[in-house]
Amino acid sequence: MTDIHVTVPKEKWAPVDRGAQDAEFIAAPSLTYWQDVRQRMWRNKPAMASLAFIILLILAAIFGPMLTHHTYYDQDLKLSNIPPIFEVYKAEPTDASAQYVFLNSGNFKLYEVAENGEILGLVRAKRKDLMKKQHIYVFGDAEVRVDYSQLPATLVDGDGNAVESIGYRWNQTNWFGTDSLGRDVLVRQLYGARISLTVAFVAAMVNFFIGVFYGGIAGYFGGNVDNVMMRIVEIIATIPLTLYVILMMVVFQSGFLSIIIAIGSVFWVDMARIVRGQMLSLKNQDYVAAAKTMGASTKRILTRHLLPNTMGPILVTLTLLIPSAIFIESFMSFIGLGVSVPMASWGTLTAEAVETLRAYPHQLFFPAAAISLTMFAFNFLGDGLRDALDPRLRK
Amino acid sequence: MDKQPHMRDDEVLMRVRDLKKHFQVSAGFFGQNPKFLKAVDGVDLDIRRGETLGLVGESGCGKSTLARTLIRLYSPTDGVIEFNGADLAKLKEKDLAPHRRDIQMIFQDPYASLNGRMNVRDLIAEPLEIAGIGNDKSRTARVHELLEVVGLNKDHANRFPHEFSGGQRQRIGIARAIALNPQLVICDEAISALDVSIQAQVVNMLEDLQKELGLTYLFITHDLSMVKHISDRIGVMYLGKLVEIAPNNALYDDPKHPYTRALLASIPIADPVEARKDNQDQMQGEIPSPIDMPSGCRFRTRCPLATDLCAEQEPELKELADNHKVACHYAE
Amino acid sequence: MLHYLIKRILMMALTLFLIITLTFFLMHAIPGGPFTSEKMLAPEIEAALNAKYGLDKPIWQQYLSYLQGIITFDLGPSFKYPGVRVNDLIREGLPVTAQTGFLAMLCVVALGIPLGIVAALHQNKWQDTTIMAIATMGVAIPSYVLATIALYLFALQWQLVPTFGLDSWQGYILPVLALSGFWLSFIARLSRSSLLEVLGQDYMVTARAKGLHPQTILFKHGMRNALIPIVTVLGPVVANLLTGSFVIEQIFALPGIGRHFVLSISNRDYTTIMGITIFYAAFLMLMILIVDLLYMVLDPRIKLGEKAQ
Amino acid sequence: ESSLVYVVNNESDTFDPGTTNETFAAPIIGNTFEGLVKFAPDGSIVPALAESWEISEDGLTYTFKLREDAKWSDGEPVTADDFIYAWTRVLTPASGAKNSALLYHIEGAQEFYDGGDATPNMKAVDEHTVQFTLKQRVPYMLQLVAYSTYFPVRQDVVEADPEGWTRSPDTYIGTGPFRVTEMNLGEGFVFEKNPNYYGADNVKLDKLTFRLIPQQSTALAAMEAGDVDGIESVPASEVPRLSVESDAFLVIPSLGTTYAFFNPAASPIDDVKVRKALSMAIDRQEIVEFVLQSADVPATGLVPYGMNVAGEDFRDVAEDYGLGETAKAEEAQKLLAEAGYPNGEGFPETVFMTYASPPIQKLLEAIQQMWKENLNIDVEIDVSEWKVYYPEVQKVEYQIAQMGWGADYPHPMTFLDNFVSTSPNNLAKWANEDYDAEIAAAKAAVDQSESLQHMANAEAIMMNDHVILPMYHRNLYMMMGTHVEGFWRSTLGVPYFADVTIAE
Amino acid sequence: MSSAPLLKVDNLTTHFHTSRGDVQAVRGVSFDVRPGEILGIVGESGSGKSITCLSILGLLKANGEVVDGSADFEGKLLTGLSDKQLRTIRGDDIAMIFQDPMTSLNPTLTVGEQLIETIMAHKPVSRSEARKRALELFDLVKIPSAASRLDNYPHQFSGGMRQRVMIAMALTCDPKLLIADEPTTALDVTIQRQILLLLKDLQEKLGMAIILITHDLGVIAEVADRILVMYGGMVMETGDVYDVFESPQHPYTTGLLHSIPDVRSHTKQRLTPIPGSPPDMLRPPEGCPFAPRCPHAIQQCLEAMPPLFERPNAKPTVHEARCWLHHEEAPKALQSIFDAPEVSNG
Ligand SMILES: Nc1ncnc2c1ncn2[C@@H]1O[C@H](COP(=O)(O)OP(=O)(O)OP(=O)(O)O)[C@@H](O)[C@H]1O
Ligand SMILES: Nc1ncnc2c1ncn2[C@@H]1O[C@H](COP(=O)(O)OP(=O)(O)OP(=O)(O)O)[C@@H](O)[C@H]1O
Ligand SMILES: [Mg+2]
Ligand SMILES: [Mg+2]
Repeated sequence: MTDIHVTVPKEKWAPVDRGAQDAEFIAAPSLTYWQDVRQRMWRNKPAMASLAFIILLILAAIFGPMLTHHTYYDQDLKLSNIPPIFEVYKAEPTDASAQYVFLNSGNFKLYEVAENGEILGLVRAKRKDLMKKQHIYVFGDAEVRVDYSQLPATLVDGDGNAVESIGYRWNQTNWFGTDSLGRDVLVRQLYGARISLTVAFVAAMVNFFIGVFYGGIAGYFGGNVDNVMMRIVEIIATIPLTLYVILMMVVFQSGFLSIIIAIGSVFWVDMARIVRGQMLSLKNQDYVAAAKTMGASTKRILTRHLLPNTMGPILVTLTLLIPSAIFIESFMSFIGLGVSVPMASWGTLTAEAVETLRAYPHQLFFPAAAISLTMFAFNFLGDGLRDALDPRLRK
Repeated sequence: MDKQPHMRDDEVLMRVRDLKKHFQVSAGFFGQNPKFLKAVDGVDLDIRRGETLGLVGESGCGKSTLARTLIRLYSPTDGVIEFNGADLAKLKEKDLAPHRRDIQMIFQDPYASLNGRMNVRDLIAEPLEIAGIGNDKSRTARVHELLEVVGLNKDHANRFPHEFSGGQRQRIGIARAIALNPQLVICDEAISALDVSIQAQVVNMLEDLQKELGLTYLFITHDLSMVKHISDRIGVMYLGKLVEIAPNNALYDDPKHPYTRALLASIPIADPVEARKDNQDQMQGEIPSPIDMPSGCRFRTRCPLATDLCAEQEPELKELADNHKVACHYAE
Repeated sequence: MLHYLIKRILMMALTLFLIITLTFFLMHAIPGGPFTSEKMLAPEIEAALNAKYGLDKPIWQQYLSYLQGIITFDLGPSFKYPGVRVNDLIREGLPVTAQTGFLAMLCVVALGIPLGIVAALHQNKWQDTTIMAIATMGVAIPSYVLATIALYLFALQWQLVPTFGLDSWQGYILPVLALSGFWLSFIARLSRSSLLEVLGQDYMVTARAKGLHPQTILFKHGMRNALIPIVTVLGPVVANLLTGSFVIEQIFALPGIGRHFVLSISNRDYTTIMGITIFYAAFLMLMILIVDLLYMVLDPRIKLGEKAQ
Repeated sequence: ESSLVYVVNNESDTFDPGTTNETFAAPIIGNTFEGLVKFAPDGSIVPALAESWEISEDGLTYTFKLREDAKWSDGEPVTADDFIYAWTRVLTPASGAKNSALLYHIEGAQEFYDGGDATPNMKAVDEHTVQFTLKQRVPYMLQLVAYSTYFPVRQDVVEADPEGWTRSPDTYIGTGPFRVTEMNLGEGFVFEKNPNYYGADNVKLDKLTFRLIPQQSTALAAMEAGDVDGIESVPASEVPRLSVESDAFLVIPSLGTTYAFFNPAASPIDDVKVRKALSMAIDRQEIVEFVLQSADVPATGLVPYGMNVAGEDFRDVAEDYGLGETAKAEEAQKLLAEAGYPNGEGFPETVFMTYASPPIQKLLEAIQQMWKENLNIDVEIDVSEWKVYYPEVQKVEYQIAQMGWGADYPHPMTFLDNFVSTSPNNLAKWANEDYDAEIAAAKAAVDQSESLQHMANAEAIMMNDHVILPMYHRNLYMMMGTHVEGFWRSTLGVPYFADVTIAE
Repeated sequence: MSSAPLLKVDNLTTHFHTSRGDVQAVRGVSFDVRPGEILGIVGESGSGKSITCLSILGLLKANGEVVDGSADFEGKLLTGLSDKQLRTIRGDDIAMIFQDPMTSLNPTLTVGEQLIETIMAHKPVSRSEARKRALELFDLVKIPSAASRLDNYPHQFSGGMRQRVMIAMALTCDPKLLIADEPTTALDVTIQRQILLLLKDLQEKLGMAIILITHDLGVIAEVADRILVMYGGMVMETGDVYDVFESPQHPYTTGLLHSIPDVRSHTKQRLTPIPGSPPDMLRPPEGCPFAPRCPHAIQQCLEAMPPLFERPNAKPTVHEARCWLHHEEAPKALQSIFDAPEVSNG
């Protein structure tokens, strides 16, 4: 703080030159709320990273399959159920003609691989010794036996000594391994992303545009409007989904559009209820009254005043309903309303892989991981959006 | 400074007749013994075009409720609100829309009346947007103008209500209400949260606007100095009813209702020496509640002049002098 | 209030009637019948079966006689299980389903809300991050995957719990966990987000200024105001959990009604479809009514049954 | 006290031996009821409640002598009238019996069912003698009599509650080695040894529990965790592992064939060459080894292995109709070219319909790919829910439709009968007079090997017309703890516990 | 008056972190409050009055932070206490009346409940006793038919009534220090007077000290002992209420006093506000915050922050003003503006 006894230079006692003073600072440009939201969104790193992830995922889903020679339908039955990582053994000890193999513990089949982990082919057993519990394979002069008399099974040579392992290798032929028909899991998953992401998108849109507005209108108007609208929601929520879906299956052609229609027609009731609940309590706020006195239309009051203030629950619900939609799609596909095989979605991949969880866990891991990662991304995005939309939550 | 004569014509902008707003306050779960709180209980009022009508009264006497009923935030229990040839009291929500922009209100609770999700620019631009005036850019310019008018600066446009002090919020509300140059502005304690210098600034601004655009104000306040300064006429409310209404000077010089007198006697004076000199008596007696109204005259429980007549008969609002109406049996 | 309640209950009855009607005709509109089995029946046998269950009558007649039964709370005989009445089916299955459902509900409420609170109070700290990460997984991984993995690990690998059934208290752990997983995560996230909204309000500052106990501030002032979206979700969830889940009952071999619900549709067991739908609908509507009444308790400004002012 | 817990995966609708037609009821009925005769583990017919029987020269009249000590589980004696009551009931439409048709072989039975005034030719000769007469010779009649539809039921309990009697241990009175002590819908059954069973002395098991676990993987986990003694089935994906790892793992040959119908009236497969080409172009060996990963058997015909007639396995007599276990791509291509689609060009849109079942879908995906690779044609797979699918198949509104059949009795006729022009199970609506004639001849033939030859001819007529696309013959894969001895399961899938002992 | 101060605020500095930068809401405010004293705070709207009080009690919003300075209450350093420790002081020793009564009351609890819980949080009384006390308090703040009104919700109250609820809530525990942030703005003059008398009464009887924030100079004149004039997050002038009203030593204070309309004048005069607008606290001016609007500003004012100059007077209360014109070197012509008080008020 300035000292009281500071000396003030003479010239400073001159009156202020008002003209010069008016050279005011330049105010930051005025932003509308949405511009401001966008700015804040930009600064939210996890949200932006998530957005980048989702965009990347979409790009991968669109272009990824073009970059490989695998297709989602090409099968190689001999090379089915191969994991993405396996332990490679040197089948023939002599280095010159070294041959490498790995044992698929899910189906007790032996595959020949290159040293780097490229899959070369299935090896047929020379003979099976059921008494000693051994499968015997021959490589040139060398013999390799799969010994399952004690579990887990081991690879031994003709003399019963353990075969030398050169450690784990990543599957170079199929990065994510293969499925039960020997198809590339990665490519199938990329194709699956197309369906599941579209379903997610549709579900989000439906929730947002039908659920939010339906609930918003019911809650805002209240009274009989609310009463009737909510009873309709109850009807939709209680008539068994399977019945609709079967009926749709009969009425429409099975296919992607039907799924979208099915999801669109029923998948917004939770959202509607949540939004309505929020509306009921928010509509009594003074700022709504203020907007009314300005002559704001109902639409405006809903979209500009009430909904932004409900964004928290809306976004949480929106993001959390996405995986449900992905799995409902797989259920619908199961009973026949959906994309036809061999096309698959993340949901159907997951459902299928659960059956083989113990034998081939990789088949579950990848689709589950994809869904989880996408969910994380959506959640970060949702949280980021929520924070950006709520000026009070600024740090 | 006197208003220009043509503004003083007696054209009535809003005619209020026997307006009532009763709230149901207690009712058992099964709806038995409903009780009503008579917040506004039969108000007759003419608001003339271009005037400033001050409205004062005890806290809780129904001023805000009256204001909210006038702009139909509450639907009236009974009565007539004639405005621009329509009876607002009877109109349906959708038929009200065209009248909305002509009546604006500055709310008593500034923070609650500002949507926390909107920044100041959007808040103030909203009425313009609703009325479809200008484009984004011109509206922003107008917002800046308005901000300056109420003593804020452009830079505040990007901020959100929670970042402001109480008085600053109030100013946002004011800027929003006058943005459209409405015919009638209802100011519900619009300036009470402002410091005196800004108050002066805002009041000058309101007067200028009135002069330029012929606005009409209904000015609700507890600040008796300010209301005297700004108003042409002043109404005094007590427990849901208008008890006295008169031109400002007439009211201050010759208050006829005992409640008005008590009010005027309580004005705090911004001078410690004088303020502590007058040890005026407080008003005595029990403050009645709007749920169980006293019979007859509502003020009789606290009135020094009260007689049996007051308990039996409710005085009517009668014109005693030119433009000076009082509801008291003993006023002359 | 009473007026509103009566009106609501009448509305409920009407809704239920609509649900019954719609479901009835929808169910008959879809292909297949209860006797479409793997082996073709001789035509005269199928006809005899249809006659036995009245399926040979015109549909509206079936509908009317079904309604007649409903009025006396008789849901009719199961087509799939001869000798079993749908009322019995529900009565026998319900206790199992309701038990696990109730425990799952407890989990959702007693874990979901507190986790959400902890996360909100430590916004962006490690507690928040961890809880939200788990909650995200909880919704991203469907219950059948969760249940299958849990069964494999806890019951088979580590043998901590039995592989099936509810014969011991340990048996409840996995089903309840799998049953509550999604909603627990949902509620945790929702609680966090609503509470965050409330924490920024002025009255929370007032409550602190009054020197109230932090718990009082949190629950009485904070949670109370954050509860509306939570009860909105919880109402239907109660109805859902207490009417069971096909997947969970299937995986953990529980004799509940959740399985009947799904199977009855694929079996076209008409009376069971109707019975369980009605049961569920009535339950759901009751829960929603309770939620609506709770709204009014939680927020006195909410007045249902009155037009907006 | 020795006890055993066995896991079943499906719950039957009803356990009424007379009315049910479900295989899921078999474990319960098979251990609580016995009929006049029963199967031995080797598949032969041995006496049960009947100690002996006679078949008339013309092979039409069967007379069974009941054993003296044949008792119901509540101690009441089993009489000849019980049988007559049971059969009459099955032939009464109001009973809701689904397998009534199995009794139609009895003279007058079908007419009785249809409501004429005929009476079926069956009677109680005396308290211990039952007799019926057939309208025509049925070579496998005794095998039918071993089937539950022919089991006796107790008139008093059934009449007291015609449907509900199967729902309570008190009224569920049987004639088999066990009787029910607990019934829990959706959960399972508990049995105890039936002291009134004629062979009660040989029954070692005191308590038997059937636990319903719908999820195969849960059942397997329960088995591996040692919570149960046996499980009815294992998940398909675990078969390769269990078959090498587990001693408890059992493969039970089952008399079932999985195949698809070609609709001979639908283009483009109305051309037998196309049908044959399609059938030849699939690699059944690979399907079994890599898709099913099981010990199932590639099928080139309709009737599965293990159907012995006159001491010979039907399949040994029948041919493979040009179909191989591996794909014959070149031949198939040639056929397709002959049919007008060289290299698959111009092959019209074809839909392969199937029902919702993940393993079947997988199978069809593999076949779809084989056709694509070997014939360069695209076939679309259309999945729908079973109850939607089945009526469509019944209406023959399909091109190719997935189906399968499991034997009701261990005789080729259970398969072949489905393709006669009048059979309701002839879902291709394929009609061939020669075929019908061969079947009739096979039934009428007194000499079993002659009958076998007729049946083989019949299969050849049908298969050479490629009405079906045979895929594989199935096995049952189950587990039973190594401590359980004397357990056996019939080729019809019924598990028998009467002879089981538990080793320490 | 030389007793030890009850509250001593020293160089209190509070910033709000926002996406646009830090808002310097309070910039080095120092003052003290002695027991039984009423300190009136007036000042520009947005000058940091409320934030100063919230900072003292540790009640800032998430984005606010006390970056410097201290508040010392009865020897306890409030600014260093944890929330838990502050809890025992809040409501009990120091109570606060908030400026915005609508949003400060919980909309979902009855006003009675909010009052009762406050009583019960600090006093070992039963619920019914607390309710009785609540009724008394309602009577005290002149809310009619208190008994039935306790069960109303805030939205059923008028603005003034809510404000009185806030007052009642603050008075539950007879605090040693009452911070009243514009407690009577929504009250009509008769009730305002009664409330002020009530406060004064409590001050006299219990020795309660009050910090009274208000824009109503009349209120200050009526009850305050000392006055603090704030502008731009700083204290501009402080002194005995008589001194300040009689001879304001800061151009801002003078401006304020000039802005009030005269209730006695019969002719309508245009009000004389202080021209210009208050500084933006994101980028407060380097020099005197009031300088841009000050009619007497000199070059120095724009460039350097003036210190608080003490005005020599006979009273024990110091009278200080933050204005360069009080500098000893200032030209007499400039200094003379403070000499003749020409305030014309009621
Ligand atoms: N949460 C916040 N974020 C950013 N700035 C804030 C925040 N809260 C207050 N401010 C700013 O701090 C400054 C001081 O505010 P404060 O509320 O103390 O003013 P005040 O003196 O009480 O004014 P009034 O008389 O209008 O109530 C204001 O300029 C305001 O804009
Ligand atoms: N929504 C409501 N429900 C019930 N009572 C209400 C409602 N709103 C206001 N009241 C009651 O109506 C009466 C008048 O309130 P109003 O807000 O109009 O008073 P006011 O004159 O504006 O007072 P103040 O000057 O304190 O703002 C009060 O007694 C109040 O409690
Ligand atoms: Mg008011
Ligand atoms: Mg303030």
